[in-house]
Amino acid sequence: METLFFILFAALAIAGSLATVWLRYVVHSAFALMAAFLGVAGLFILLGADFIAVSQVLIYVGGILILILFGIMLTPPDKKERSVKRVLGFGIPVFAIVGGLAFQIGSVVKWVEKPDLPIPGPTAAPIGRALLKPDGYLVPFELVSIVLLVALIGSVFIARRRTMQSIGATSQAIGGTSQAIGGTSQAIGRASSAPGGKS
Amino acid sequence: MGLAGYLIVSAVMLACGIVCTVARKNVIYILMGIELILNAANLNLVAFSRFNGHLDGQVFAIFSIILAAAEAAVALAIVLNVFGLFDSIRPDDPDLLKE
Amino acid sequence: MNVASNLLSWITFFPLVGILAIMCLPSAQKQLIRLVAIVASAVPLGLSLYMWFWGFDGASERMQLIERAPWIQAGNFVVQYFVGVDGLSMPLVALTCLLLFIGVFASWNIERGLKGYFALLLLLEIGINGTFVSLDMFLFYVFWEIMLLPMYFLIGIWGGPRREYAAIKFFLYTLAGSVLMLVAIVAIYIITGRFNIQSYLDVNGNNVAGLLELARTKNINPQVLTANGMLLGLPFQDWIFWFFFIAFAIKVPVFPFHTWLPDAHVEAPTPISVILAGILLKLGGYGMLRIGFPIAPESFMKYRDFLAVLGTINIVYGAYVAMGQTDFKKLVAYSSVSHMGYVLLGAASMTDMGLKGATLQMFNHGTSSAMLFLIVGVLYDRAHHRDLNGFGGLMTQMPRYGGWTTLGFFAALGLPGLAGFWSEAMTLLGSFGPYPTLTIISGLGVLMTAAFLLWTIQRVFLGPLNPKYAKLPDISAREIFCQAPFAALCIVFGVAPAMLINILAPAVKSYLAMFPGLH
Amino acid sequence: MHSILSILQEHAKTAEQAGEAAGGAARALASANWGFEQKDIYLLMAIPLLPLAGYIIQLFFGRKLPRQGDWMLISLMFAGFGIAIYEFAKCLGAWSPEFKIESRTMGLSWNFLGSSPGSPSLVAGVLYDNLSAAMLVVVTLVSSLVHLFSAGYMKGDSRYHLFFANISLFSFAMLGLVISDNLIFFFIFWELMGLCSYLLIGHFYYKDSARKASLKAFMTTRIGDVCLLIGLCILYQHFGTLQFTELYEKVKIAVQNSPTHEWPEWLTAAGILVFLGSVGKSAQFPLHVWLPDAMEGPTPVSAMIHAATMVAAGVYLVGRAFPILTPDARIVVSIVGSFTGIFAATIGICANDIKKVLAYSTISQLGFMIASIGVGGVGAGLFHMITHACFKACLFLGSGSVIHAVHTQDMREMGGLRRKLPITYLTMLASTLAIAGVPLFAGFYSKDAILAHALARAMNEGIWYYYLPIAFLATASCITAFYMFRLVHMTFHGEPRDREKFDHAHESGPAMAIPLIVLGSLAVVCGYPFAHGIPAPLFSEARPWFLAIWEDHVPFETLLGGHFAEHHEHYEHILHESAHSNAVILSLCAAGLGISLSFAFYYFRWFSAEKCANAIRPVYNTVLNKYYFDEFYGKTFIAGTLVFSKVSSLFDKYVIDGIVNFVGGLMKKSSDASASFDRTVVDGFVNFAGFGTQAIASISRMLQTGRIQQYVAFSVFALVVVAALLILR
Repeated sequence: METLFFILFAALAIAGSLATVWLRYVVHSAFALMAAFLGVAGLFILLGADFIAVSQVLIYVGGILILILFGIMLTPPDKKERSVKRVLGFGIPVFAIVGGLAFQIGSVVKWVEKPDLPIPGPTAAPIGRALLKPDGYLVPFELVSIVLLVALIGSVFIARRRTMQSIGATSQAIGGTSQAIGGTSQAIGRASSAPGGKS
Repeated sequence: MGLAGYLIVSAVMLACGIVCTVARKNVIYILMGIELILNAANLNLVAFSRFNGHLDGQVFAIFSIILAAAEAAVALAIVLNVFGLFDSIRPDDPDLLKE
Repeated sequence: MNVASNLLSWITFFPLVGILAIMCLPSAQKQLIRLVAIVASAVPLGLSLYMWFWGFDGASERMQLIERAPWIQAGNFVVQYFVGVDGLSMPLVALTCLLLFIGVFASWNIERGLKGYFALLLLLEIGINGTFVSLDMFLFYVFWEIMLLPMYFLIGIWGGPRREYAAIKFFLYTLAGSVLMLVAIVAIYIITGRFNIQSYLDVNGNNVAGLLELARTKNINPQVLTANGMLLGLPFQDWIFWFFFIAFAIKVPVFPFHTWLPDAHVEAPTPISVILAGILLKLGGYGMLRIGFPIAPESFMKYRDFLAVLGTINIVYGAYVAMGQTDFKKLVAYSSVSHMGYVLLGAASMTDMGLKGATLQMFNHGTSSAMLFLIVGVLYDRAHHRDLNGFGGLMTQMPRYGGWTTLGFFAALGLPGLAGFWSEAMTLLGSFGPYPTLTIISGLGVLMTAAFLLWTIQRVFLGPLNPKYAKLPDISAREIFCQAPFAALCIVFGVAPAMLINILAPAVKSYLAMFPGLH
Repeated sequence: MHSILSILQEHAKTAEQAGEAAGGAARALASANWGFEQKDIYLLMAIPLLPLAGYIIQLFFGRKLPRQGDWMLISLMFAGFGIAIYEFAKCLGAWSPEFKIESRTMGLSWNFLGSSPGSPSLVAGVLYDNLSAAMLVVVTLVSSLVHLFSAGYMKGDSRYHLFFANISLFSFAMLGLVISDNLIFFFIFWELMGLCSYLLIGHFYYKDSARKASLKAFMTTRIGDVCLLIGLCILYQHFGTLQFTELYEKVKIAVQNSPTHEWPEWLTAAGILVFLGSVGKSAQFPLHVWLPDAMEGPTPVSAMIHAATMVAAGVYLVGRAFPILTPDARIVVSIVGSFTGIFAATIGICANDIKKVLAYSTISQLGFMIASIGVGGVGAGLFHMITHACFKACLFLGSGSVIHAVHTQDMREMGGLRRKLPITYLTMLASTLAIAGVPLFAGFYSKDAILAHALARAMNEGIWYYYLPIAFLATASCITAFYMFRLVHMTFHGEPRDREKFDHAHESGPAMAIPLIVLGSLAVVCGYPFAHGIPAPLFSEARPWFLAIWEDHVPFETLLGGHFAEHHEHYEHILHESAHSNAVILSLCAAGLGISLSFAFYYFRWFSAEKCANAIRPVYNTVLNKYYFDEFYGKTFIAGTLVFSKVSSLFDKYVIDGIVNFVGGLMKKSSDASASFDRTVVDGFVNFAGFGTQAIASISRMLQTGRIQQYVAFSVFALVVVAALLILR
């Protein structure tokens, strides 16, 4: 039963990924990406990581993907962008290298099965504890939250609609400052040449 | 199912992500490729976590997801801004710094 | 931080607050910037007055209000944040605070680059006060250099037509001196392994000073320093002495290193001239008395005759050159040269009276020269030139200004009842013993000082009114406000010099005790 | 006089009672303090401090006070006069030649240089002895009268309040000088007086002549001041004190301790330097040039300078410093003084400006006083100073009254004014008789005493240069009588030479008349209390009071041994036996000759002054131009100073600053040289390295396409390679 689900989800993820790369239209690719995400979420469930799986669905599918869709909607479609030659030209070597590496790894590394793996249970509580324990991941967690906040503010600031004039003014101000600095250094330069000139 | 299966899925997704990032000419494809790469990594982390009996991998995965979200938001903002300035979403068109 | 226990640090570094505040203000808010500058200079003034009247024990010979903390520690290389004042430096710190406070008021007319101007002015205050209070030679050097930079910009940016020449001359001259000083400091460090200016704060309470003593306390073989330790034919101590002496002589300024002074004064804006003459010149004399002479007592005793000659040349030559000037400000600048000669003469005399006269002169010249430069500034603001022969009869048009000028000039020429008299008379009385001939020659300087100052009054103020200046407004209330504190100090210390001398006396006494070969 | 008498008697009585009651110890104490208490010291200090307070108030509020504050200053001065009289009476009550009050011994002193142990200090105090007692009375009297006179004379002046302020400061300085007990405070007030003379002579500052005169006065006296300061340095160096009484003691000890009882040479130098201070202030030759020019000031100021303050201070200094003057220094003093006496008198003959005549007469009379002190007649010299203060103040105020009336100072435009200005005429006539040395007038007694001393000294020593003073002084007193009567004749007698001015002349108000009358009467009587004979019943002592002050005070010379002491006794003998009677004859002859000559020339006009002048035209011109001293000083010292200052400023500008700029230029040159080395050699290497880098870069540049995706591909490739290396190692 579990193997069946694994094959199902793995296929979904792999197919979605391949489709994302291959499809001509961005919108199609986005939906293929959704399929890949969902497949990965399924794999997470199979791995007993229920919390991650739910996060995957919520954030990737519900958040990032929607963002990407907005991005697609706000930009014009570009039908001539995909060149099969490029995709295949890059794709085949990459797949070859990755595959070769994977094969090598598989042949080199000896995988040892851990004898007493715990039975997967609900993980939300342990993860939460791990994140908020002072000797656990508290500091990275807080840092990440700050990063998120900064990213939020930053993206809002960057995406804000600006006119060319305001940008021009800013650059002028910067130029003025540098001019002032230049003036000062010029003055110093003149001053330092003065005594020689006098004598 | 053992660890190897998950790793293979992850490797395929990684390869797809790389190809998507490198071969497509639309900035949004690049973003999607990066998301794929990140997802592949997440899958790896969670799989190793499962077969190691530790939760650490999952916690890492969570951080990675959060950062992915942040990255996506900022990147899209940049994309929109670049589009507004250069009227193009091809990554090669903004080339002012090249001069 | 407790203000009373860290009084000197507060006095020294409070202007930093003002600098930061001014930096944050938009440059269009001119009144606000001025206000901040006033506050930032008024607080150290208030603190220094507190120090003068309550925080400082005038009867003690020791360093007071000491703060000591390690600053730079790298193996054996230890620099301390080590500050303190005694009777020698405390009045000068207070004078600095007063001069800077008045300097801010005197800068009211400055409109260009206000922000930078006041920030530099306050930075200057930090540098000067830091130099006066530091007891660690390295710290002293750092503050000395801090002081140099704002002065350069203040002259070079806000000065007169030849400001760049004057500023660079000032800068290079002083820098040349401070390079010598740095060499000497490093040499001392290498020998003794310490930077303390004076070691009379030793744990044992021993009154020791001088290179030899410093070396002995560190158990370093003083062979390096005595006759065997020759360098290019001169004992090592002499080298230290001369390096320090030239560094400080440039600042005083001692003939023949004085030519930067007239140029700097003429080009500097009025408040900067006031500060330059009022306090910067004192740093030279202070440095000699604090570091230069006691660090190398044997060399000093060997060369002091020569120093006395230089002091006399300063007095007489300065007065003669001043008489030959036609630029009002240059005349006052050369009068400073002449007056600072008393400091050197008194210091070289090594008598109690002479040293008191010299230290008193440092303070009194600070007030009287400040008055003179403010007076010149008032006239220059109105007439826009300083040619002494171009005026005449201004007393009719500006009677109050004439009155203030008369007071200032008489204070400068050492009229009894005004402070300058005591310092000059004490210097002459004290130096007559060791150097009778030089003292008599200096008497000629006294005469010439009176001559050129009164001749100036005669040319500018008396006689028939020059019709060109029939509409000049009289001195304003703000300008009187700037003059008044100095005039008051001149009169107070002229009538009751003991107020100041009682503070100086213990410092002079412990200074004399540092010279083993004396008497 | 009556009041003084009664106070005197009262004091004598109380002193007696106290002495009897308390016994010997109390008597000793009383004799040490002469019945003076701390209260008296404060009163004495109040005398100078009152005008100072007035000055300060006047300076700040003068303009706003009613009548511009003149009443306040006048009344303060009169109050000071009252105190001076009171203390003088007390001093008379305790009269003794050794009378001396020192505030230090009464626990009243002010340490001016701080009191740190082991370092020299400077203690200020009050010294009140016979000399200062008399001086205080005279100075306060003349000052108050000048103040009063000014209220009339200066009316309507634009700087009326400032004039009064400065004249009060002037009085303050002089009074402070009189009571100060050490040389440094003496010097302070001395200098302050220089300042006041500067301010007052330059009162009409808008006049070119006034500003020059004030500068001249200050600078000329300042030369003397610097000499005095150096003299102080010498005294301080050797004695470690500047207290008068201590100095006297230490001089005595120094001379006694020296092996041959000789006076040390440095003391001679110090004495001459101190005397040079007097030469400046008292306008003695060769620093006399400022005093005639000082007439540019308002007339009351002239009266002040000539009678009460500046010039008197010089004489007072020589008197105070007399015990430290060595015999050699005294010779210098007497010869300079007597030469000044005759020298200035000759100029007085030719001057036509009424105030200039009086100015030269002052210089001449000051010469008398100083010469008198020089020959040892300290009391006589100071006596003459007091009588001179009275009649010279009267003469100046009188001349002010004349000038006020006719608005000119040239005597050739006056004449016959006696009818128009009777009070002025009478008072000035009395003063002239006094200055000429006519018997029964004040000047006679003092001048007679001076001549007696000079004669006695000459007869005693017998060396030729001791005869110079008496010769000079006798001639000078003759000339004085001549030119003073010339002044009276030209101004008041004869027919008016300028009818218009004569018609406008009229006597001025009481503010100006009262001082004239007071001073005129004093010119008659102020010699009596001090002189022989006439008012003897007033003082029970047989000897004249004033002459006794110093002659009894100085006798420490008798303690010295050596030749001086013998001579001193001999001197006293000669003085009392023969010199006095000879001197009376001499001075009578001199005065009679001078007066008759002036009558002959200017009243009866038997001879023509113009013809005489023409006969000796070159000499006359020389004298008329004051022996060309101003021109001489102008061409030598002043021009020399100016040239030297110009030269030194050029030296400073071109040589010293030139060296600085040359060094700066040299630095610039060397830096240019090193810069070119830098460009070619050092930079060559750098450029070579740079070129190589550039070459490599231009190849590798081809990789830099600027395409993000290419970069990503590269990085992935690199990643893969690294991973492969790590894993498959």
